[in-house]
Amino acid sequence: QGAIEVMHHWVAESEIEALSVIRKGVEAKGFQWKDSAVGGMSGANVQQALRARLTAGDPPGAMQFLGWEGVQWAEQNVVRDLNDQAKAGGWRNALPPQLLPFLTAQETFIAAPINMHRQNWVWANKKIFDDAGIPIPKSWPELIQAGRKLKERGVIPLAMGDESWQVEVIFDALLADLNGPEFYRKTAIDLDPKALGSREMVKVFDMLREVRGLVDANFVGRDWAVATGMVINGQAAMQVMGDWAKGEFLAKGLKPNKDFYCFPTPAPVTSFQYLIDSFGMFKVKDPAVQKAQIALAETVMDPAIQKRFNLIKGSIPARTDVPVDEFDDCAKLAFKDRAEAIAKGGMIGAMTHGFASRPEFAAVFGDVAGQFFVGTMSSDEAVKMLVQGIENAR
Amino acid sequence: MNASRQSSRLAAWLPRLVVAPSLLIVLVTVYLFIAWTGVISVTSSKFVPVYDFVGLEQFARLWATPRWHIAVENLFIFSTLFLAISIGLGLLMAILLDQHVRAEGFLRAVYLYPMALSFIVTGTAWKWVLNPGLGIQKVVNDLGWATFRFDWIADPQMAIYTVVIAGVWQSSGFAMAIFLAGLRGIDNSVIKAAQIEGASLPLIYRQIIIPMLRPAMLSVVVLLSYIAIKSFDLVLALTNGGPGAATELPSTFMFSATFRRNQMGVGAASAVMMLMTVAAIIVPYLYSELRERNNG
Amino acid sequence: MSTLEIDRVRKSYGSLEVLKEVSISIDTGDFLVLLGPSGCGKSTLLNMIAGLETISGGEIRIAGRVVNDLSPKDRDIAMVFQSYALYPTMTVSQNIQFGMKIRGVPKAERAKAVQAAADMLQITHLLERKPSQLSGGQRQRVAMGRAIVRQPRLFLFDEPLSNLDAKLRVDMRTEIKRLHARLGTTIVYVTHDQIEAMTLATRVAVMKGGVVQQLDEPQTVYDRPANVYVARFVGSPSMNVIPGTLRVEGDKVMAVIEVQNRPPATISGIGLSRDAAARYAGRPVLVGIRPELFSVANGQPGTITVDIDVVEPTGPDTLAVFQLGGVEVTARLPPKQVEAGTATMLAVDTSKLVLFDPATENLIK
Amino acid sequence: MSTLEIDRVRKSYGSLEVLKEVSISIDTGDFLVLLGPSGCGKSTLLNMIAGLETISGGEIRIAGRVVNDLSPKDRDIAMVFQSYALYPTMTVSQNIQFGMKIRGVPKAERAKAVQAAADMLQITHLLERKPSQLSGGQRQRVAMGRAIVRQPRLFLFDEPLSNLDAKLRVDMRTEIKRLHARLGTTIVYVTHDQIEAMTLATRVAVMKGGVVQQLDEPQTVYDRPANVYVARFVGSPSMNVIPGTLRVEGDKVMAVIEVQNRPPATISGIGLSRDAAARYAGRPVLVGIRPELFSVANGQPGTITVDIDVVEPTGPDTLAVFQLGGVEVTARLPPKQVEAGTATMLAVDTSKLVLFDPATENLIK
Amino acid sequence: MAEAISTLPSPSPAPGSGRVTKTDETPRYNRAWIGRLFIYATLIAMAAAYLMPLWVMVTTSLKPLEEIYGGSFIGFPQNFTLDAWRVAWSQACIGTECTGLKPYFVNSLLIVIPAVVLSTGIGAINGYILTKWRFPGANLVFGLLLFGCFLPYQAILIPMARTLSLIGLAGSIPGLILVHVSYGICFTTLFFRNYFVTLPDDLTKAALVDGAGFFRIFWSIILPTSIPIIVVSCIWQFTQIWNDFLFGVSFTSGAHSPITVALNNIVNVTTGRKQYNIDMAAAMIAGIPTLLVYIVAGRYFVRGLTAGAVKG
Ligand SMILES: Nc1ncnc2c1ncn2[C@@H]1O[C@H](COP(=O)(O)OP(=O)(O)OP(=O)(O)O)[C@@H](O)[C@H]1O
Ligand SMILES: Nc1ncnc2c1ncn2[C@@H]1O[C@H](COP(=O)(O)OP(=O)(O)OP(=O)(O)O)[C@@H](O)[C@H]1O
Ligand SMILES: [Mg+2]
Ligand SMILES: [Mg+2]
Repeated sequence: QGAIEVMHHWVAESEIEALSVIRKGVEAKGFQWKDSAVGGMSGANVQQALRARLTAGDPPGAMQFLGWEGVQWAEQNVVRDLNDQAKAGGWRNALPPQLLPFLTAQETFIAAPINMHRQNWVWANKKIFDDAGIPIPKSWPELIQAGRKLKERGVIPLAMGDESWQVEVIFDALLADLNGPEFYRKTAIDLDPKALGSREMVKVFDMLREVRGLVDANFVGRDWAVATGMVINGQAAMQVMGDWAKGEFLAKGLKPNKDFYCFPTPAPVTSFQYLIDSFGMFKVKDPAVQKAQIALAETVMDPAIQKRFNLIKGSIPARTDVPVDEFDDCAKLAFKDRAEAIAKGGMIGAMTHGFASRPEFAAVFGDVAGQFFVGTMSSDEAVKMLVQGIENAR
Repeated sequence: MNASRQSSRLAAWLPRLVVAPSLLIVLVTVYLFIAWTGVISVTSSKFVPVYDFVGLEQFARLWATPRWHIAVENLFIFSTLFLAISIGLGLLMAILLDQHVRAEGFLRAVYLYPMALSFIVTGTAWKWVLNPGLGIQKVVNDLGWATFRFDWIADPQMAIYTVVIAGVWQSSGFAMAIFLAGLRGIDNSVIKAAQIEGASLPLIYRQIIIPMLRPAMLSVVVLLSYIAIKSFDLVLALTNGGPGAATELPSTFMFSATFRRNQMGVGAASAVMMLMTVAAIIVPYLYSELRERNNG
Repeated sequence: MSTLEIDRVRKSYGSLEVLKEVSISIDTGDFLVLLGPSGCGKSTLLNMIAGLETISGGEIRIAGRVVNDLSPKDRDIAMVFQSYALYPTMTVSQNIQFGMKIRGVPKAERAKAVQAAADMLQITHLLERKPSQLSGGQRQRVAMGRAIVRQPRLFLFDEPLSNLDAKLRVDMRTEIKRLHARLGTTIVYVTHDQIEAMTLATRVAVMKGGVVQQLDEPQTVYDRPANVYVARFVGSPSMNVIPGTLRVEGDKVMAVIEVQNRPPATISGIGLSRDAAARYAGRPVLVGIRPELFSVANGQPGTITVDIDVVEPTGPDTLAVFQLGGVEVTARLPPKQVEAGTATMLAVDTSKLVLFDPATENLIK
Repeated sequence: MSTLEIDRVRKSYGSLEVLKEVSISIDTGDFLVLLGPSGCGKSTLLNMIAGLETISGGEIRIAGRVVNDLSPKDRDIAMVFQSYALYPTMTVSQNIQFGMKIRGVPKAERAKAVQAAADMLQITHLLERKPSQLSGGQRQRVAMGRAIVRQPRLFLFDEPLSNLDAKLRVDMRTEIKRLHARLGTTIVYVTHDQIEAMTLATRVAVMKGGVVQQLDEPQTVYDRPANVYVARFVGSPSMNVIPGTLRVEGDKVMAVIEVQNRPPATISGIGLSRDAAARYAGRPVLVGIRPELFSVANGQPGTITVDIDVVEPTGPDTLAVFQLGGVEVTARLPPKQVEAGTATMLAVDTSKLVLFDPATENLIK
Repeated sequence: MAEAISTLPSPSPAPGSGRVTKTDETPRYNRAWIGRLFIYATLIAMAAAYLMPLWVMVTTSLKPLEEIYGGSFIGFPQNFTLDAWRVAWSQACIGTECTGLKPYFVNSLLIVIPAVVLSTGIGAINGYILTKWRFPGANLVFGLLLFGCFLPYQAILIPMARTLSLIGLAGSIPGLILVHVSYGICFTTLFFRNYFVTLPDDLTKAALVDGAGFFRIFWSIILPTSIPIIVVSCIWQFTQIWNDFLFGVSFTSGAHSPITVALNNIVNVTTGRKQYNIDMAAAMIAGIPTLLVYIVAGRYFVRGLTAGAVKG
């Protein structure tokens, strides 16, 4: 029937495999799938390509959205509304309400979410923990403490790379964990100048400095997957990383809680820092493509598809009504934490991947955290720089 | 008579007609687009272009961004060192290659090949080579010199120098090629004359031949400055601007401002700054070049 | 005393033999010109004297000392190159004193030497210019200045005038001649221009294919060329070499030459040793007559009548071209005496006429 | 009939005036040589005749037809360039027939024309070579071949011999002369070599700074140069121009010239119109004496005694350089008659002596 | 002069006098071989340094992935395998299309060949006009063209996209070719102009007198003599266009993408796992054409540069 071009930045092996689930779903409905992948630079490359495409008046049929992208395009009035499908499919009820700001514009659905990653995970080598007799830490100071102990035993406590986004993952976690999800909301989302410049913020940076002490010197240019590998082969004890890291363990045939631990970054109030991938449809004239768009939206929101997709991708479905049985222990934990977070207000978007403030501000957090982490800046200086940076970007 | 007069008219206009499309293309794709960038830099454009007028606000914002300061400072450090070292190495290689060495063709190809490869991937190889735990430092440490440190890439103060190293690796072969070409054009009898006067070979090179390479030097300087100013994938692949923002350059800044941070106006402002820098270098060069040509 | 002795010197590039056992020896104060066509090995020989090329065989001695393995700077020579080889980035003054600077001559002394050389060559006003701002003749003078300040035992010149235009060439030639007279140094000078060789040399070595054909005083080379090659190479227009037959009648030696459409011409009064005359009597010879040995005759006996083909007035003279003995012959005559297409009677000055053996092409003595 | 008329032609590059009202007219079969120093505008004028440069003012007519706005190919001309401008990627044969090919001449005809030209120029064995495989003289012939096959009304030559070495230059000169005689075409020929001009031309236009100084037959230009500039430019060695004073005693016209360290010399027997003699009597004049007008005197009256500075034997002649009237004077004498450093008595052939006005430097008629 | 001669050091017996020395390029004087040793040592050391990244790439591409993640980044492969090369060429997934680099390789050829030919051709004719058919303002035109070489391309993506859509070439290979050509002519015009300046004007004049016209002279006379600079222009343009990512990703999509975009999709993984061996193999596959061009025509590159770009 119709053909739909889908633009995305999934180029890693597991990502592609997961995406193929959707592709097959669409193709099963009798539509053709035209793949337009542009990887790299945390999606900046695909953003640039998409911008060129839209400027040229030649948008793809569908696009993978991250963070505010969908909403921003909707503001430009180039995104097709999916209200009919949403109504028919009961999307509103099936999705956590915290996601709606990223999926709707003026009450109309503009994107269909496929999955939900949790970013604030700690992955740990069980054997190392057990050998050192370290329990799963309940707070960041405890984690630091444990790290110091491990370091003495000749293990790298925390595996990570020096890329800004890897630092930000930790920063995001600290921001929510040390002062509670409310503080995260005030700073990372509302950009409240008072909160940004507060003592609590200084504490966040102080702790980040402590975390720096747990990382080895060779962390430059290290990929997150390489870091995960270090945890797997026992060179390092822990890694703070989103649940895409889980795939690395599973691929080695390791089992959660038997060979490795997965636990949320420790905090009095456990937050659930999510990021979702969604698909939005651009306005196009060709009726065949329009039909294909509907098919894609329906496929994406199909609970069966969501289950299969997420089993591969390592994330959990965006829909809350998908059965959990076939998922692994870590995913089950995520399901549980999510339900809890939705109830207790611990659901917060991951700033690193654009689910908090808009990119121009989020980037300032990234700048400051990244520079702070690799440099010798004091926490006060970092806070000052943050406040000024946000001000300048307004 | 008249017909032939007309045909000679046509003949007079033909060159202009033939060159006109090129000129038109360049007027649009270079100058019109520069003008457009200039316009955007005085608007409040963020995600997509908007055409309002906000004065020099974006420039003020640009100069209030610490990352931009780092970028400008880095550009200065990077281009100075990159030029100096590339020229020095290129000249050395060219001079040595000019000594009737065997396998000159092979060596020349070795020095030139980095130009041919995209940095998208050679960047990864460089990352490993420079990584203290994997590359040079580890090799030297393993060989027994345990205190040897070469961890610039991890050090925000030093990381920009690793970009210089990679840049030199990529471009010094090009400088070598131009210098070699220049050396080949030098009259042999000048060297003989200096030999008879008792000058040693190093002295001959220092005092006579290198000064004679001035035209080649000029070309190298201009082309390398151009490479330095446009360096983009070099940085992205090697350090992605990090650690922190330690290796940010104006070109990477411009890209991330426009496409990652949704600050199109700031991106345009930085582009305008870059263009002005380029013009400051290129226009005088062009002027002198063209004037010289006219005389000669 | 011999300043320069070239003793059975050979040079090969791989299997290509460029110089074959060249031996030349000259005295202090001599002006030796190496004359020969392009590619005959002149520059190679000069470069070997200078130490810029290795010697494949034989010896070169300067002032009695073997220099085969001496580096150029230790040979006490100075060289002026065809392209002048001025250092383009230095001023004239810096060019001239570069060598002294290298040898560590104090500044004051250098300045004095530069001044002296510049005065002698009249380039004082040019001292601060760069070579690119000089005309050909001026560059040539600077190159000479650079050589002069060296005060070498031996000057080497490699075709220093060939880049100049005709007029300037004549001027600079006189200049070099004067310089030699003033300095009295020994000079080896390479050229393929025989006029330069004639006017400048005290000794000319005519070369061909890496072999010295004749080494003699210039006028001797001109008047008594060792073979047809030298005869033809030296002199402009070339010597006419006309096939004929030698006739000996008692003491009188005559050459008989075929003339187109006319009875053969006889040139009598040729001076030849009795011995040689006997050997070649009645046999074919090559008769060498320089163009200026012809003159328009007024019906005296012993003249030749020819049909003039082409007339080329050069100003002071007129060149007349005609056929004689089956070859094209040029005569240099005073202006306006002949016209193309007319028959003319010509006399020959036999005192300077030479004869060659047709087989060996060598001079019959 | 006039084949070429150049009528008050001007040329400016921007504000630089390169040619100033040049008027020249020549007849069919004439061989016009444009003679002048580098940069005087010769090539510019030639290019304007060819249609390769626009004309800033005036008219050029070929065979009576104004060609100012005609493209080169319609002017019925052929041109030989200084650098020969052979097409480097084509063989000799292709080079020669390129123009015909463009004009659509059938292949067979082209081949015939090429063969004819090659035979005439003796380059048949070179037809399949590339220009880079040819010697200078051969290239020159190919360039001529390319021009000949065109069979134009007008041949243009731009310094075709200046890239050749001395020997070849002489040969090719004769070749061109012969070609002109054979083809009978009209030729315009640019050179800065006065010997070429003298030997080749039927008409010489001496130019300086974009102005024609004299347009005449070559011997006239040589014997009666219009001004000092022409006198000096034509002839090698140059005409000696010596300051002196004119003395008129009745019918006898004499020039008095200062001699260093000796009493003044008087040259008598100068032919001058009564009118001119009257005008210049007792006033300073410039005396023009060609080097060949001197001869060694045997004590006759009216001779000049001088101290010879430099002697340059050229082979057929010897050049003697000495001081006269405060300037350097060159005499061309037979070989071996004088020696440097000696005092010599010289006679002057006054029949060809010329006088110039010191103020205007023009010939006194 | 006389003093100069008398103060000469007395001749000392020269070593090895009279010996027949071996033929050599230049005369060999004392300790020349130390210099040669130094020259070769430096050149070889430098070559080794230059080859190091290539060495890393080659060895990595021959290792199984596990070995790399096991910590062996640099060093000789223990388990030698060519799998990575095969996968990169024909199996690696670019998005959900697991075709390897092969089709994109073809795309790049489809882009690079017309773009190189066009930009070289246009540059040649521009250079020809700017040197042999100069008109008032020719220098200005040249200056305008030349400045285009120095444009930072990141700044013009958006207006270029708009322009391409206006002329209906958005998202197509012809559109991308047009972009490459329009910025390429800046460089090629520079190369050809500087080369043609050195060709004698007489050549054009002779052809004019022979009756050839504007195009005929260009085609029959000028082009055949410009092989060296054509080679330089082609090498330069080939490298630039083949290695371009920015324009490729902006102005084409999906199956039309050039090889660099595909390569980027293989290499540039953020939240996935990197397959270094395939990355390196892919990178080298992508680099082979340019490397070949450099090695085969590298000699002309240096020679042509002398003629083209350097004359200052
Ligand atoms: N480095 C070299 N290798 C091989 N052959 C050479 C080399 N240098 C010169 N020759 C050859 O040696 C011969 C003599 O060369 P040389 O330069 O001495 O000639 P020349 O008499 O100076 O000629 P010209 O008047 O053209 O300068 C030539 O045939 C030349 O080709
Ligand atoms: N295109 C041009 N623009 C400006 N000036 C020019 C141009 N072409 C020639 N000239 C000037 O015009 C004058 C005459 O040049 P032309 O080439 O006619 O000299 P020429 O007599 O042929 O000299 P030569 O013997 O060196 O060839 C020179 O001063 C030259 O600098
Ligand atoms: Mg030579
Ligand atoms: Mg000229």
